[in-house]
Amino acid sequence: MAEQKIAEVASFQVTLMIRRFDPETDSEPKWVDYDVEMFGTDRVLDALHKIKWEQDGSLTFRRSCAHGVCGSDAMRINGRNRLACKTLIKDLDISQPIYVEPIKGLPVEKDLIVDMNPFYQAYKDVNPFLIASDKPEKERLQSPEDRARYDDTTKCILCAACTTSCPVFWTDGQYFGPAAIVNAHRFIFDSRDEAAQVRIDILNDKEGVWRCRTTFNCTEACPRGIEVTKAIAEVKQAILRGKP
Amino acid sequence: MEASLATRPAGTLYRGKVGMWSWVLHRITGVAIFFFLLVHVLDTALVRVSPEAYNVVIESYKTPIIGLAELGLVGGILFHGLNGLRVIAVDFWSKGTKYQNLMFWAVMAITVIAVAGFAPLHLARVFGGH
Amino acid sequence: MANDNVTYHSYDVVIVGAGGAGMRAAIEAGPHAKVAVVSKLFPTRSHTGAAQGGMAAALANVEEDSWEWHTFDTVKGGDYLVDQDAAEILAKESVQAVIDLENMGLPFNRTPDGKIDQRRFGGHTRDHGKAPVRRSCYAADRTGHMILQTLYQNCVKLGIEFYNEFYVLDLAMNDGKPSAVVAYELATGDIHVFAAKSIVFATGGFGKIYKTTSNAHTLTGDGVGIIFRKGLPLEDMEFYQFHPTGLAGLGILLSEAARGEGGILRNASGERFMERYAPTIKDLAPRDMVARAMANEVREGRGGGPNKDYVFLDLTHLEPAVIDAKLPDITEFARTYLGVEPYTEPVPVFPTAHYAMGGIPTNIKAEVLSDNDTVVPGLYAAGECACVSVHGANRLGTNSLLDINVFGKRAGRYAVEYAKTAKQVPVPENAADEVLAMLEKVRKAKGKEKVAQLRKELQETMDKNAQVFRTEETLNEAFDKIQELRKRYENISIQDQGKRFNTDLLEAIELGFLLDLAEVTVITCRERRESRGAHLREDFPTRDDQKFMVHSMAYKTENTDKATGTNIKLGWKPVVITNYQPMERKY
Amino acid sequence: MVVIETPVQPRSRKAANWEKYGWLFMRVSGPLLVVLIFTHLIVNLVLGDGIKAIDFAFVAGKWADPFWQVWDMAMLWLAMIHGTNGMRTIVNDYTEKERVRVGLNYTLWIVCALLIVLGTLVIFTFDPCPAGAAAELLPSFCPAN
Ligand SMILES: Cc1cc2nc3c(=O)[nH]c(=O)nc-3n(C[C@H](O)[C@H](O)[C@H](O)COP(=O)(O)OP(=O)(O)OC[C@H]3O[C@@H](n4cnc5c(N)ncnc54)[C@H](O)[C@@H]3O)c2cc1C
Ligand code: HEM
Ligand code: SF4
Ligand code: F3S
Ligand code: FES
Repeated sequence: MAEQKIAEVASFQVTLMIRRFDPETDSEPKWVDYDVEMFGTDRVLDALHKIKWEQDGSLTFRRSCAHGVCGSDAMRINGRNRLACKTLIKDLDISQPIYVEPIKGLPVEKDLIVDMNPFYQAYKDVNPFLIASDKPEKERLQSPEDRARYDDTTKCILCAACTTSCPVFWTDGQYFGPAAIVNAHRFIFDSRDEAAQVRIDILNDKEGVWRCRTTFNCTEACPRGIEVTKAIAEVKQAILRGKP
Repeated sequence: MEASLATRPAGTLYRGKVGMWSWVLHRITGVAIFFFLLVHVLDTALVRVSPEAYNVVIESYKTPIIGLAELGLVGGILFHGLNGLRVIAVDFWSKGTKYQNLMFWAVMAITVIAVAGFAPLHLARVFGGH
Repeated sequence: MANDNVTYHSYDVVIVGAGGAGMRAAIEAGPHAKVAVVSKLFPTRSHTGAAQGGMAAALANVEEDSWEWHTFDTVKGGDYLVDQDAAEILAKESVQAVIDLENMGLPFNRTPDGKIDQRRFGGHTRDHGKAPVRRSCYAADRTGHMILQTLYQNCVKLGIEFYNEFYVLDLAMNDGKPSAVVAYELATGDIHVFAAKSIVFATGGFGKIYKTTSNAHTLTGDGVGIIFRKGLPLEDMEFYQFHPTGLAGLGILLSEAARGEGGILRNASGERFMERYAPTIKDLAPRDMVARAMANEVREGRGGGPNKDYVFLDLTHLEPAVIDAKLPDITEFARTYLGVEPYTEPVPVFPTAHYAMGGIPTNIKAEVLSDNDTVVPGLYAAGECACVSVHGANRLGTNSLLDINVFGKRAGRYAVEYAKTAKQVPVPENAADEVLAMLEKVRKAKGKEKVAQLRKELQETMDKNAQVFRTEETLNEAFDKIQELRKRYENISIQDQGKRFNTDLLEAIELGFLLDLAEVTVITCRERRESRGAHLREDFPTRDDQKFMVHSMAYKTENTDKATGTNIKLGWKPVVITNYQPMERKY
Repeated sequence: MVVIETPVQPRSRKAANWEKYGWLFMRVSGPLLVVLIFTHLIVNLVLGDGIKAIDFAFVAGKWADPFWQVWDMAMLWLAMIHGTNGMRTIVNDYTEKERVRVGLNYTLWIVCALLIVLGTLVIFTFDPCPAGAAAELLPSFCPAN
């Protein structure tokens, strides 16, 4: 079985349309197209590398791990937020050009690179760290059930795919955004944490959870498969209850 | 965030799935209903002016063009109301997020069936003359 | 100071690198001094986040265990090239290191009674090799991710200052003492000089000297390269670990936890071949042995696939629920990248370049050494870039996440201690000049060679000639190729002439470091004429304790060294032995 | 282990905000509106002669019954507040200048209040049989008939 699959790799021609912007020369972003020869196991990141390494060295994007765990290369691929390193070319319709753009709603710095600072700020604003006053000798105990309660939201890699897929975030960039809420969820529902109240207060804000319109773009975009909208709903309920 | 506005590329339309499009529709229908409601309260208030005044205005609701628009409005209200229930389910029911997709299609199906059932009845009355 | 785009900063402690080691140091140092962390990546994008399997500590939460056994396993796993004083510290402080992380909020998997759960991992045994032991503390198969996130969260809590997407390219020394690091700010193209009393290097590994690797694109060994260029030695560079289970053809890692949870390696005929190579602990033998066994199966024609060039990791006998609970990420990798369903199909795997045992030599206080025992005051190194050496000739799985925590913490503590009493070494007037010149040279170069092409050729020759099996001949071939590439490197050019986010320029600079480190690796491999741990010389297939029970120390020299025929001089450093005398390694 | 005593301070809270209540109101009023409006639509547009039958007499006939008076008032209040609050959300989303936002929101709530007052007055001060009106326009129970 497996042998077959790897043998079948054939090469094909694809066109990438990349939204490019060089702050030093351009006043407006523009679409530029590139043709590249790719293989079935290649990912969009490989195509970008191929362009950068063989055709145009000035093409700029972030990347590091190349297998979907570092969160560097969220971008808009064919109109949806994806990690370039997790998007296989063969899963896209290659009879059409593949459209690649920066994620939406954050200031574009150059080509596919955006200024992530507003995103990180929202993250920092929810107190994304354990707050506990006890000083245990050994580990704090936590039952597997309590541990499971927040497992999903510990998977976040801060790639911003969710926040920049959110139509509410696009409107004015002031909304905390799903990623910040996911990271608050991770602590609100951690039985060891004592400051759920503080985070509940923070997210019960004009720009907090109530701005979410349950559009599910975040859930659909999350490369870690986190049920983001569900996490947001759980935080909303925690706020209504006044406790986790 | 001034800088963002200056350098934000127009780009392609985001290809969200039913969650996003249902919200777009919900918003559009919400606004439409709101403006209709403003008008509707005012026209109904004419009953305080005189029966004649009210009847004159209400006659125009029975003209073909407005009659058709009413059909759209009823469809809009149906969608908005049912989708509103879907949104509420997502917010309060622990399985809501899991079934949101299915619920969306249920909303659509009920809306379409209801409008399809209502349309012949209503249009017959509107076009049927007095 | 010719350039007005140079900004000067002053700190007590500057930490280069925001991976696990760097941030652990920052948390230790942060509350007691003015600390900055300078990193070429946003902290949570560091490669510590890719680590999957777990972190070793003899907590004895699920079965009897002791730090002595752990020390022994580490020493034996490292084929006795481990400095045993350091290994003792690693094993002893492991318990506190795990507790620290838990207390900081790390969501470890739990036992039914709420304690940190532990699982098996290669080479970790009870009672000096009797049977596998559950020693690895884990958070599903994203332990590294959780460590990195937890450490970053605590840095946010403490308000640690970060300079992210700043590439450190030089260390400014004054009279043999470190005074500052010089960094290139990616966003603007400006140069920053960070003066500090103590400087900690925590820049991670350099897997990108190989083509097939589990390492990130950004792991180009800049920190190790900078130290080497300063004339300071690098230790044990011939020991590079190949992890047995990389996704075939891609190198993406499938954690050893897969075997810890019961996964089995099979060759094309379905045979559990590890039974032949390590009868007692089979698939859970240390990595060097498993990688070698796999390479051997393939070489002898028992590999699978159209080119018979890989073996299989079989998880099909595990419950899907177990896979989902304990190995969700790596099974997802197999699905995404190879289209293989691990519930029902065996996954094609082959060894992938994974971990540098060698690096910047330090003592147990994480102080960098300028020769076998002289300390460079105020200079520290920790994590994968450093060589303490606790991993010797072959690192045990889960010992690296432990290393970054134990020695990261030590680096932070001793760096602060030093900064409290030391004076700032004056920053040389021309501190930034070398970096400015280097950048200008690359930017202006008008040659014909492409950086990507050279890097590809380098990685291919390293994969072909300096991978699991090595001989004098293959190493010479690699060496000649590197010399050729060095010449061609003089003739490169880059396309991006801009200042902002010029990654084209940086890739060229990174290639320079890769070439340096590949060369050191090949030279040290060539000079170590024995087989030990991860270093397998087919022309010298046995361990030679008589001659080579020593660490190699490679120095960059001005003139060609007679013994190596290159600008690299080799010295040797004795191994610290406390309790465990070298024995033959059998599992 | 370093002990971290003082976490980063939470953001200073702005004046009490009503977002939570607004959000809850949308969700409480929604299901009520479904009942109210859907019934309203069925009674007015589906049953009997539907829209054809709607005229002064029809409305007057309904409002002679306190049940429908209360029904329509509830619908009016809930729909107006629900709709206005929804519009406020939309305005908040799409306006960039603070002054425009505040201006539009004032307008919305003033319009809302006016229409609620107007509508309520109409429902309760309504006389189904105004003196001097043509008898054929009035409901059958009027003395004029
Ligand atoms: C796929 C994978 C799985 C692994 N699994 C395990 C496991 O289960 N258990 C285990 O114990 N070990 C594991 N390891 C090994 C372990 O994860 C690493 O050795 C360890 O995380 C290294 O940490 P570090 O802090 O030294 O470096 P890194 O986390 O790599 O961090 C390096 C930092 O240095 C910065 N940096 C580099 N160069 C520069 C520069 N020039 N200027 C400024 N900053 C710079 C980077 O930005 C980064 O922040 C695994 C490794 C890999 C690749
Ligand atoms: C029929 C019953 C109705 C139900 C169940 C309902 C439900 C809802 C719900 C739950 C919301 C919140 C959506 C969200 O937070 O994402 C909402 C929003 C809204 N509703 Fe209704 N509603 C109904 C009728 C109306 C009416 C009659 C109007 C007009 C007067 C209206 C106008 C709006 C508007 C403008 C919004 C804001 C939309 C947005 O923010 O995108 N709704 N509705
Ligand atoms: S929640 Fe998912 S999409 Fe959002 S930042 Fe985290 S990993 Fe990325
Ligand atoms: S995309 Fe936005 S609207 Fe809510 S469900 Fe996700 S945060
Ligand atoms: S490169 Fe790390 S997530 Fe894609």
